[in-house]
Amino acid sequence: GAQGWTGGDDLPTNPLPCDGPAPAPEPMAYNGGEPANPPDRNGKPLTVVDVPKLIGVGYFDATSKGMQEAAAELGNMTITTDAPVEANIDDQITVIDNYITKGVDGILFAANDGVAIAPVLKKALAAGINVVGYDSNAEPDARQWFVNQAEFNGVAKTLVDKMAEEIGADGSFAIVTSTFTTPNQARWIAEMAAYQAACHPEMKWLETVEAQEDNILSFNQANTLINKYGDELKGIFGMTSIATPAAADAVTQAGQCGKIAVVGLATPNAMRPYIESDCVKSTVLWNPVDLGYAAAHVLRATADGTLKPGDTSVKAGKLGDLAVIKGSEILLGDPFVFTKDNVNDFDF
Amino acid sequence: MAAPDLHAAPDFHPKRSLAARIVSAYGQEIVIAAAIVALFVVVSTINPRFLGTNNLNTIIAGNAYIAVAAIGMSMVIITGQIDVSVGALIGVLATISGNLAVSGAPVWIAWIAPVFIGAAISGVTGALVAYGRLPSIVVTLGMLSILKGGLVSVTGGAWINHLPPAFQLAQQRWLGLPVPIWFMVALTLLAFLWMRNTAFGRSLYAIGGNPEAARAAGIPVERRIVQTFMIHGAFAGIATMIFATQLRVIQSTVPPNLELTIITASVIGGVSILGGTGTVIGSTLAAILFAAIGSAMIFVNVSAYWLRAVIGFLILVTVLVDMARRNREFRQ
Amino acid sequence: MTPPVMPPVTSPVTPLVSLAGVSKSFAGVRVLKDVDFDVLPGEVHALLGENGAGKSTLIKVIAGVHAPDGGTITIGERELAAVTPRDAVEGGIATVYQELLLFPELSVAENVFLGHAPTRGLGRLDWTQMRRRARQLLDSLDSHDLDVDAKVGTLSVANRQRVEIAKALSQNARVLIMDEPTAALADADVRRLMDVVRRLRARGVGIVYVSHKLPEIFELADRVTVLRDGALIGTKPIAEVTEQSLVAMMVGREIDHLFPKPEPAIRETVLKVEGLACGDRFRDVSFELRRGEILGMAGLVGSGRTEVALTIFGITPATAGTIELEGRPVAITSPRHACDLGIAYVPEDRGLQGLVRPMTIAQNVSMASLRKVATGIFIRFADEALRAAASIKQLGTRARGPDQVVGQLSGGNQQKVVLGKWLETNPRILIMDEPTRGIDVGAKSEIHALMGRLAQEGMAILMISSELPEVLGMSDRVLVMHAGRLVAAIDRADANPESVGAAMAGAAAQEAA
Amino acid sequence: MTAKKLIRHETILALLVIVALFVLDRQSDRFFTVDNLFNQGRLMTEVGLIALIMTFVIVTGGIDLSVGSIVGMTAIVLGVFWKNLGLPLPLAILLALAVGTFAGFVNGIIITRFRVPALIATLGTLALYRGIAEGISQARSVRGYPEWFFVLGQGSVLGVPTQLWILGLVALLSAVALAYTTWGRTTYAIGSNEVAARFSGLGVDATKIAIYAASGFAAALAAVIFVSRVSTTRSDMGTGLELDAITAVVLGGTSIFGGRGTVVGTILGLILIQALKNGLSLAGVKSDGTVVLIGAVLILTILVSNLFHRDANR
Ligand SMILES: Nc1ncnc2c1ncn2[C@@H]1O[C@H](COP(=O)(O)OP(=O)(O)OP(=O)(O)O)[C@@H](O)[C@H]1O
Ligand SMILES: Nc1ncnc2c1ncn2[C@@H]1O[C@H](COP(=O)(O)OP(=O)(O)OP(=O)(O)O)[C@@H](O)[C@H]1O
Ligand SMILES: [Mg+2]
Ligand SMILES: [Mg+2]
Repeated sequence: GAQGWTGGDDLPTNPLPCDGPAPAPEPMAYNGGEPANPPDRNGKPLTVVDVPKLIGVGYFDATSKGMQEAAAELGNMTITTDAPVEANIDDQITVIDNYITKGVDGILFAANDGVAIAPVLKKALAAGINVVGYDSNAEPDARQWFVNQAEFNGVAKTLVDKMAEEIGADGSFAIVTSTFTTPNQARWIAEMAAYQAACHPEMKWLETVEAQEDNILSFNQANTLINKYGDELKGIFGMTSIATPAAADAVTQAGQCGKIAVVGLATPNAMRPYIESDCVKSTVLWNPVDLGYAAAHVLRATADGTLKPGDTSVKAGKLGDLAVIKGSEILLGDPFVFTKDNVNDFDF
Repeated sequence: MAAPDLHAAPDFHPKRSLAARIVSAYGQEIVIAAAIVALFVVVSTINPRFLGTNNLNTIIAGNAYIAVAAIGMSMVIITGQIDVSVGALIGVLATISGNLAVSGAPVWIAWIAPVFIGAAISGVTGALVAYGRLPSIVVTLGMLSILKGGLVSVTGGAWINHLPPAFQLAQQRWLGLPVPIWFMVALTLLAFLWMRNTAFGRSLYAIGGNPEAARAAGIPVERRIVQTFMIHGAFAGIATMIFATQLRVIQSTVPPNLELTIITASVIGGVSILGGTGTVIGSTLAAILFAAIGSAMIFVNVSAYWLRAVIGFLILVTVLVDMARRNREFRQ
Repeated sequence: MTPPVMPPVTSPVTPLVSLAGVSKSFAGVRVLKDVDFDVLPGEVHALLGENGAGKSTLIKVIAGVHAPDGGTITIGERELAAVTPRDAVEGGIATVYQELLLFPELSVAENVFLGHAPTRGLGRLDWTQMRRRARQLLDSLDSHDLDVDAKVGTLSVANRQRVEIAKALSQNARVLIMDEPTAALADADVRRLMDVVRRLRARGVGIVYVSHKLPEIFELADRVTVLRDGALIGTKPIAEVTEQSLVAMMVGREIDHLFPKPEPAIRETVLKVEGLACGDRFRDVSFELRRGEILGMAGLVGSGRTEVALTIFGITPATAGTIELEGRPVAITSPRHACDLGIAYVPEDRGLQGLVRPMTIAQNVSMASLRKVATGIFIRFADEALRAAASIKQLGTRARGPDQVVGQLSGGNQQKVVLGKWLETNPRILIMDEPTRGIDVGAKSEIHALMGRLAQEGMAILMISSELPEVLGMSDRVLVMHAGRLVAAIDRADANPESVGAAMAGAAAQEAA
Repeated sequence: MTAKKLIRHETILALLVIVALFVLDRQSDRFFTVDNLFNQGRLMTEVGLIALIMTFVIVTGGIDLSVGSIVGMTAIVLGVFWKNLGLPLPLAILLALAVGTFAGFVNGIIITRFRVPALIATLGTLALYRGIAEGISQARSVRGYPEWFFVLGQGSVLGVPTQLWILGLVALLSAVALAYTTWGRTTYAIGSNEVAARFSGLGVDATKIAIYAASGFAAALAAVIFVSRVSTTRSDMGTGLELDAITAVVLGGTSIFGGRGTVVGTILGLILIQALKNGLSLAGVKSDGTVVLIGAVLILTILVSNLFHRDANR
């Protein structure tokens, strides 16, 4: 197993302080793109396509649900969700391209690869289409705004702090992720490494393993980690909604509940059995329904012209005012921690 | 005319010992079993934990569904066909099974239903192949699209949870052994004996080896092909029974690359892609070998980035060793 | 020997199988026209005709491989419009097909019993009994050397033929159909087979026997039926025909001599082989081949003749020894290399090694000499078709034209296409392995005449043959192989059935220059 | 003659393409525009290049499952040679093409020298080449290519997308090579009866090695174009491309058993699939529906075509 983490991208990490609130983000000038000669869309009905990484997974089903909620609320917006059936950069580009040809007013996207998707998004901007991202960003100048569910360093801090809380300041842990190249997962892991080194230096990072988007493979990989490290292994991070429940199941079936902690990113629906059985104390995620809801509102505001470059916040319906950070990103909020107490309040 | 001596022809086929016959008939199985043993010996000297009971369980029970699906796939390949849609089929069947279980149907219905539905779906595939005279790769490429797209359309990827505990067949143990291992061993042996010792089983080899000759020998080739696909579908259903009950949640999607894993297990296990040879013991051993290699790489700390390259390399080595053996046998 | 139990003879005897007015077309071409045919218990009924006359097709109609377009077939009491293979098996019909329908990956024993294997309870196969009975059947054919556990794919053509025969015998059939069963067999095997056929006849089995070898017919048959171009010419008791009249019925004209050998004009040596060996298949093979000469190579099945040819042709490279071409030593590494050196090889297994059956005659004929019909890499299609048409004419191939797919031709005509392919390369050395296997009398004499002509024009021909009359009739010299060694070289003058036969059997070698 | 059968499959397919284009045109006025058609050409170039050479591979009776992995490996090689080793980009491109060709050559060697069936050999290299891509990349993507490089994947020449010229050229060359040259004839002969082809003195092994090398080259070329089109390099590029290419080839009427098939058929197959993907989307059908429809079209087309020229045997 690879010791530590060298993968992901070469972007700099930015660990949050170990204690206390995050420093106020430095204000930055708008760095997003602009559609070329968009027609006046203020208050007009909008046809919007939502292109997540793929369809047929619970997470993007939830974001799409939030968008429909927002669309119903706003009344003058129709949103269609369409994406490839596999998370594949090429197919996603093809889907977006088709909608540019078809002619839409707005595109919402969650990028499989932020750079690969940029050319086609730029093409959309050039066609006068409003482009807003969520969940997984593209190059800033290829879209107008990006709705950031939670900052990478924030998620990393929450995860590592939760793990430290459960396994102690000197516990050893391992990670099960989908693939090393999945952009968001790679960023989170990089930030976790930086934060752990800075704030929990005694903790020991044993290994990171890939398990694709495959729940049985995730289960087997988690088992292999348990078998390999024996008592040394105190905690497992799951980086996806597939890896985390599978790791929890491995721990349960190995009779290690309470001895090996599982902390991870996952939807409440996927984790409900494990939280209810007390094998997993908490799982971290934002509310994807809210994420979709916010993205739809941001797109509407952008099309209406109520959200302009330079603005510092945007109104997002029931979510209230959301802050603009890093020039062209809108922050949904802090990551949400699901526990036994609240897990049944959510259905996604 | 002087009648030449009748017994003068050189004896090119001397009687061989039983051992030699076994090596010749089961060479591939032996190569793979040897590879497994070698792997276990080497890895466990580096890291003795590799041989722990739990890890053996993880390797074998955790991948038993692949071995079980590979049994049916081997039969299909032995008759000279292939099925690239089996991964999608298992995804669909798992979703059906899970939904039945949460709908309150008795768990045994949730277990058994995939077996029948799998047989029915594969039967359609088989009928298109046998009576529609379509190459199986064409039909199953099409089926792959249809099943995968259909599954996404219908479920949208909703997780299935709140599965009744009694449904979790794969998590149970009988006599201390995980249920998937029982399934794998029993089905492999049964299928092996059936393929070897019944006229039906042998007819599959005959069809794969020379369909024209099989037809002339009075074997109902078309019917057999449909039946083989149905049996394969049933095995996919049994694999689903293990696959879907391994965890307490079911992900209603198509497991990535599952068809490739299953086909690889079959063909590396010695089932000739040209049809007509191979046994399901080989495919089961191969499924275990690949699982063991994946696990071993973690135990010996191979860089995770190079893991797949090492696995690919080991697959090629196994293939080349076997080919060298085979080329020696059929020297012409 | 106990007297065979014969069914009460009623007059006339009810046929085991009878066909009335059977027709069959392939792609609009009628290959059987209103044929009547029957088989009586306890007779050998020979089916004769030129290549492409429709013999195999008729057989396949009886065996249920092809469904006829018209007519009826009566098996025992059942009258059918079309037979399925099942019907045939259940009706007690066993068939030895011309193209050997075997399963290469299965063992000899399994091949013999496939479809009707002995079983124990629960439908389990009885392997022990299967192997034992296979052993017995092969022993009855005197094939003691054949391992019942060997994979059929590893056997030589002749051994496969034996397996196919054993398979038919294993069914305890009431009707046994044999389509050129002796084509790949050497004399000794032929004799054994004929004994078996006689024994079966005595048991009351009806036998349909197809062969191009007329002596066999006269030795065995009770009645003969002749087909020509798919039409029934006639059915006669053997006593009423002579070799002459049979040939006339088959070809519609008289053929004077079977081995028309013109005076040879033997010139300088082109090929010199010294101490050639290939693994344990053959060793110490030395001989010379001269321009204008037809060098015959005789030997028992498995004596290694084909292996020698394969080595000279570059398929299985030599492990020892030298080959000299026109005085220059060469190491032949591939068939392509051999072609470039002017060596041509007409292989013994026509279907597998000789032809690309789904391709057209033109494409097959040009295959070994593509460069001649191409400008650079571009094929001149018109030229290719013209050359193929010329080849068809030269060899008298019976075909619709250069565009016809080779797989649709009858065996003899396929052989002519292979020959045509090699003649297109203008080879210096032509190796022919069983050149007339499965070829009718007319075509055979045409091919022999052609060989004579080619030799006269200066080609050097190495002819491997298991037919002693052919070897004796055509060769200027005869080489004899036994158990992987060259045991004799006999001049034409000294070659006779006794001398060659003795050498084949491994008798003390007769050294000659 | 088989030519007649082939012409019939391609005629059926061509008719189907025309019907599909006509129906899809009725669904959306944006479908049959020059812009859209060129754009579709752009999108199908990578799979098209691979499918064209895959036609040769399948006609010989083989298959190449490793092409998707070769795309990933050569894309990474291109990126790493340029960025990490600092080689000039044109040189890195050439090296990537060389590596792809070599990868195909290795397939060819395994298949001919060691007599491993193509499916098994390329199943192995499918894992190996993807693994090498992952190993070399260390999960990093390479980006920041110079602007001129994007001409290949995003620009146009004389108003036509750059890569469409390349695709057209390769299509023309391969169509001519398969139909009219001695190489093509050798390819068919190998697919119909390899032993007889060998016994006829044809360079069977050399031809097969050349075809697999060409397949690797096509995959590498597709990778370069792909990188230029999406302006980044990832080790998972080209995953699953092999099945798309094979689908186009078999839809085009090439027999999976070898010996039969044409490049024209493959081109028609490619066009039909791309037209369906695009046209159905414009007509409001979502991806999952499109996937289902393409599967059904594949089965039905081959079924109908089979009904028209079923052999009269039996
Ligand atoms: N499957 C087929 N498709 C088309 N034509 C065929 C087919 N099988 C046989 N034919 C044609 O039918 C005719 C009769 O062939 P058949 O094989 O019955 O001849 P035969 O008498 O057995 O000849 P031979 O002595 O050479 O074996 C030939 O002209 C042949 O070309
Ligand atoms: N070492 C061996 N092991 C098994 N089989 C062998 C071996 N050597 C030769 N044979 C088989 O015996 C056959 C004998 O060789 P070969 O064909 O050269 O003999 P031949 O004299 O030409 O006989 P035929 O009449 O069969 O052509 C080979 O074709 C091969 O199938
Ligand atoms: Mg015949
Ligand atoms: Mg021979």
